Amino acid sequence: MENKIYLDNAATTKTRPEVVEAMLPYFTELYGNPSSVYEFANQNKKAVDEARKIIANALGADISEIYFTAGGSESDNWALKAAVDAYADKGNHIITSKIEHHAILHTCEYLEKHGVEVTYVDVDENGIIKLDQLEKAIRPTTILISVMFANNEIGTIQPIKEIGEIAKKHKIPFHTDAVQAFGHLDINVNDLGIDMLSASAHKLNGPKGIGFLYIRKGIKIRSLIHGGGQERQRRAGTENVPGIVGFGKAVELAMATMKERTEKEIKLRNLLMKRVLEEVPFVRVNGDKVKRLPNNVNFSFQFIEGESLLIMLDMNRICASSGSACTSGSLDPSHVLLAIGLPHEIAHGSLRLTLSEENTEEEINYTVDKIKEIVDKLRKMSPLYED
Amino acid sequence: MENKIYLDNAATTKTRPEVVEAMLPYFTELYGNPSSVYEFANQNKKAVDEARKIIANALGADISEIYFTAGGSESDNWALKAAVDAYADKGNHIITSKIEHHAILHTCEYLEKHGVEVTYVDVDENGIIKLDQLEKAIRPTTILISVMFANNEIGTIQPIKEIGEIAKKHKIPFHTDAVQAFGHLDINVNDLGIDMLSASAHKLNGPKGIGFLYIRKGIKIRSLIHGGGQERQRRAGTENVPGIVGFGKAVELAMATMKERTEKEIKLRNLLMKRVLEEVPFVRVNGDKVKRLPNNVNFSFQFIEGESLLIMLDMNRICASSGSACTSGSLDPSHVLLAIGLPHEIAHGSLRLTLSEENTEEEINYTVDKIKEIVDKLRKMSPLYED
Amino acid sequence: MYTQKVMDHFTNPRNVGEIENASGVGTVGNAKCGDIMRIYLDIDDNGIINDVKFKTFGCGAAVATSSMATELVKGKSVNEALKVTNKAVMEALDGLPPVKVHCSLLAEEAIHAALWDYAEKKGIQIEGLEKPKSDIHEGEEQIEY
Amino acid sequence: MYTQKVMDHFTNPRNVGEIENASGVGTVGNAKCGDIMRIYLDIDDNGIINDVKFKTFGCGAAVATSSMATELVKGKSVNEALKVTNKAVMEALDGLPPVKVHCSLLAEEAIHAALWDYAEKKGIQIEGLEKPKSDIHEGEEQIEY
Ligand SMILES: Cc1ncc(COP(=O)(O)O)c(C=O)c1O
Ligand SMILES: Cc1ncc(COP(=O)(O)O)c(C=O)c1O
Ligand code: FES
Ligand code: FES
Repeated sequence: MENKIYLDNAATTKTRPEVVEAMLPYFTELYGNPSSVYEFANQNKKAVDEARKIIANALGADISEIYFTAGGSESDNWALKAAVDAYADKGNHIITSKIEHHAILHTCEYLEKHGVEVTYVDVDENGIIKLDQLEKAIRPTTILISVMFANNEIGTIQPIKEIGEIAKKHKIPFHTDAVQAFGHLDINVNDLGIDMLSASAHKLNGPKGIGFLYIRKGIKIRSLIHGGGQERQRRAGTENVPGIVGFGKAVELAMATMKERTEKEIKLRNLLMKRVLEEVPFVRVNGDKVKRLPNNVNFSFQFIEGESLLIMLDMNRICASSGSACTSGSLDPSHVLLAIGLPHEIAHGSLRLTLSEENTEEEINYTVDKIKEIVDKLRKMSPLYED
Repeated sequence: MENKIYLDNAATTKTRPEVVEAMLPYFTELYGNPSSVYEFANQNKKAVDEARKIIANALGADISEIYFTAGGSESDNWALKAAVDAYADKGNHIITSKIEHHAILHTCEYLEKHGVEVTYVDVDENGIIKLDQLEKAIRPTTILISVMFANNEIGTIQPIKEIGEIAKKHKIPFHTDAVQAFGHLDINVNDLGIDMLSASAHKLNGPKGIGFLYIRKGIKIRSLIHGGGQERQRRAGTENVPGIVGFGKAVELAMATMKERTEKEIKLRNLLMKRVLEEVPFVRVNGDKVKRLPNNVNFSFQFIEGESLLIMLDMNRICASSGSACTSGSLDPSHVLLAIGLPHEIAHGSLRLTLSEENTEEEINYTVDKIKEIVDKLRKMSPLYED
Repeated sequence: MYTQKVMDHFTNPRNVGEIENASGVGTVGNAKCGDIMRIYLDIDDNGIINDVKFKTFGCGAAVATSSMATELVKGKSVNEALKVTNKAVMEALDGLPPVKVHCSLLAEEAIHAALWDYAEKKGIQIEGLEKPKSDIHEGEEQIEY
Repeated sequence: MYTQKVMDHFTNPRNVGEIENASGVGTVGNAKCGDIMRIYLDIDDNGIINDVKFKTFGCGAAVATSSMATELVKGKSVNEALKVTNKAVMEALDGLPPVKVHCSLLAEEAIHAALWDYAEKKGIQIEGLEKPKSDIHEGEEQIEY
């Protein structure tokens, strides 16, 4: 399917050709297992180390603090479950937010069934966590604060530095799900007081199925996947060498192009928001206007329902999303949109457009034209519209 | 590094060029997230379904019983931990063998720390599990039997059908770690009475970082990685589409070529064993002579130590292994060799050679010549030799 | 995800709109997904459905089942219309994905609600027609973590 | 994994062999890894190590440290030989991977054991030389699951 307009980069991104290029030798030529002793495998070991170094540098971390995983979900699961295990002697209370990704929320649900207590802190109408509520939620038994860096649906960026300070003040480890932020925003784990950080390569033009968990030295850890001695004995499983190499390359490119790329995205994003707000009635933009991922737009169109909108956009070759991709198939309205206070039926009419630097002004203008047409058509069909 | 002789296919295999070819479009062209609703992502969904079907067919399973993971280790961890969670009301006892891979053994250790009771059944001198001991170990609280299909070090194939019958008779779910067997041996989960099965693509010329867990319909499961609704809500994380497609292609090829390929491997393996046994004194072959993976040879050379042997082979361009790759860095002698009754110092002098159909007779003969030279040299250096 | 027929009815829905002074109007909502459907019936003195229109706030399946359901009841007698079940609508659409079965219930219930309204207005009783629920909620498999 | 120097000493180990009627022989084993090293010293009347030979059953690092250790003590006095620590051997080899540090202890201990044997045979005491353990076991970080 050529000449589609891909506006769903928060769901996943195109792997950059340079990234695939970097991965290729590690399939059929340098296919050795990095744990082997012979020279042939040494080259894999070096390639893995190199990728680890690129990533550590991008975060201001040490290479020994980066642990590769199979993606953001595994990293999130690991961070939470390991903390619960390792700090069991201190307590069993976790603080998180109401608008986390399901990889955090469902893990919390699971942990709650196993005796862990979880406080879900509210966010304001822009999706920003209530810091006073967060600090008040701290108990002597609190063993972890986990708040996402930037939200996958509405793009809101959290006050990570402030959360880091609160966590430090109370000596509580601080984890952040940075799956949407890493490679798109500047992140220095030391400046921000982050103790653990999850990321996933396919959100920054790297391959799917590879992620990492940053774990600050001194944080107690336990394994999630037990077995061989890979990843400093902390994450078993033969290393996904091509994936790791691809992740390294993607991070290298993401860091090098960040400024220019996000400037371009912001320009396109602003054009998109401006035109829709001016030309479509009964619409709102969800999420913070300023503290927002460069490439994220999230609209709610009153009186219409998201899926219908998506299908009609699709028929016009526009790839978009309503809520997060991994929850499609679910009929519930987005927990994020409910958390920022949208009523049920408006939450249902939401549309997420997440851009990349490859999008053009022409594409954005075409998309706005189509949105206008489709919203109009669907509203004519809606029993809510003229009520 | 060209013209090496790669004899470590149990550690990992070369990804077949056809497999890489099949994966490529899913990086840069068909990069969509299979959970998305638009047509562009539909092609990914179909590709994932297609791979699932190939794999299900290879096992005689239903497509709804195949759950993709990040590899054999995750599958093993998942099978054990999920069973413990799901069958907690029935009991807390697991039966396994003494010669499992660390992905099973270390998970058992972890579970033991969390109140689970584990019986490690002995094996005989060829590495075959003692079925009477296994059956006697069954308690009313036994919730899982987990015995590997074929051993990664000594290649011994377990009496899976018999274990399946015992498990069925006592109504206990039966898991098998088939990471070394899948794609190399015929496996039908129904004929063999297997309820769960772990596999990993990179052991059968597929890519690293992708595996699956087969879970028979009716077996109670819980998730290991919580989050989005992927894999029938059982394994969260954006699908590793290229990995899954590559896995499917690798299985397709492995099944199609199995007969011819293993015949060739057996011929080479027998040549290798015959020559070494005839030409090198003080050597033994570990593992069963008949119930053995087609490509596995495992020798113990008295009076010498494995790592020295490996390094010298490496200097002659021969890639081999001593024990399993993922435990190198560990100094302990192989738990498998100790379990079949080898004394400590003989276990230390073991060499695993695992062939592929790409190996030639010439390579095997060269390898034997080198082994002779090196063993001789190292023995001359050994304080044990003339004692 | 959807069959061609579903896509056809979704893209070009038949009978969208309202009927002024309709013989019967039924509105139902689905508590599960928050979607809403309204059906207008024009029924003549012989009890034949002369015209039918709908408005739907809902997913693609909801729009398509509304459209198909209106086609299936148009020209039918009230009693025949009663037999237009969600299964019949789904079959006419060549099926729906499992997660979307409940959407077709919305269409069935909306017709029933409109017929109920018609019967109430006429002061008659239609055999086999129960007072429709205004909320449809279907059980879903609960996943244990 | 190993430095060039380690590889050199591993591939072409110096002083492999035995010395008949040696002045001192020391054998030590490492309980952790099961490896064994034996060192033969030929010490003249002035207390100078004229010749030294070794045999090792062990990993690449064990062979290389044996080889390097024999080179370092050859021609030295007994007291100088005592100062050849595992650190000195490692430095001379441009380092060892962390997991292999214990292998170099084997070399140090084997020399000490051979010197102890020499002293016992001669009926003398060497200042600063303690009775060597025959088993070396170094603590390792225990991983918690
Ligand atoms: C028998 C067995 N089980 C499990 C594994 C783990 O598989 P992976 O490294 O793909 O996680 C391996 C190989 O490393 C193996 O040989
Ligand atoms: C905020 C956030 N966390 C976690 C994830 C999970 O990442 P993955 O799908 O790579 O496991 C995603 C994306 O799906 C995400 O957007
Ligand atoms: S999801 Fe609500 S009607 Fe289809
Ligand atoms: S591992 Fe034992 S001496 Fe090196």
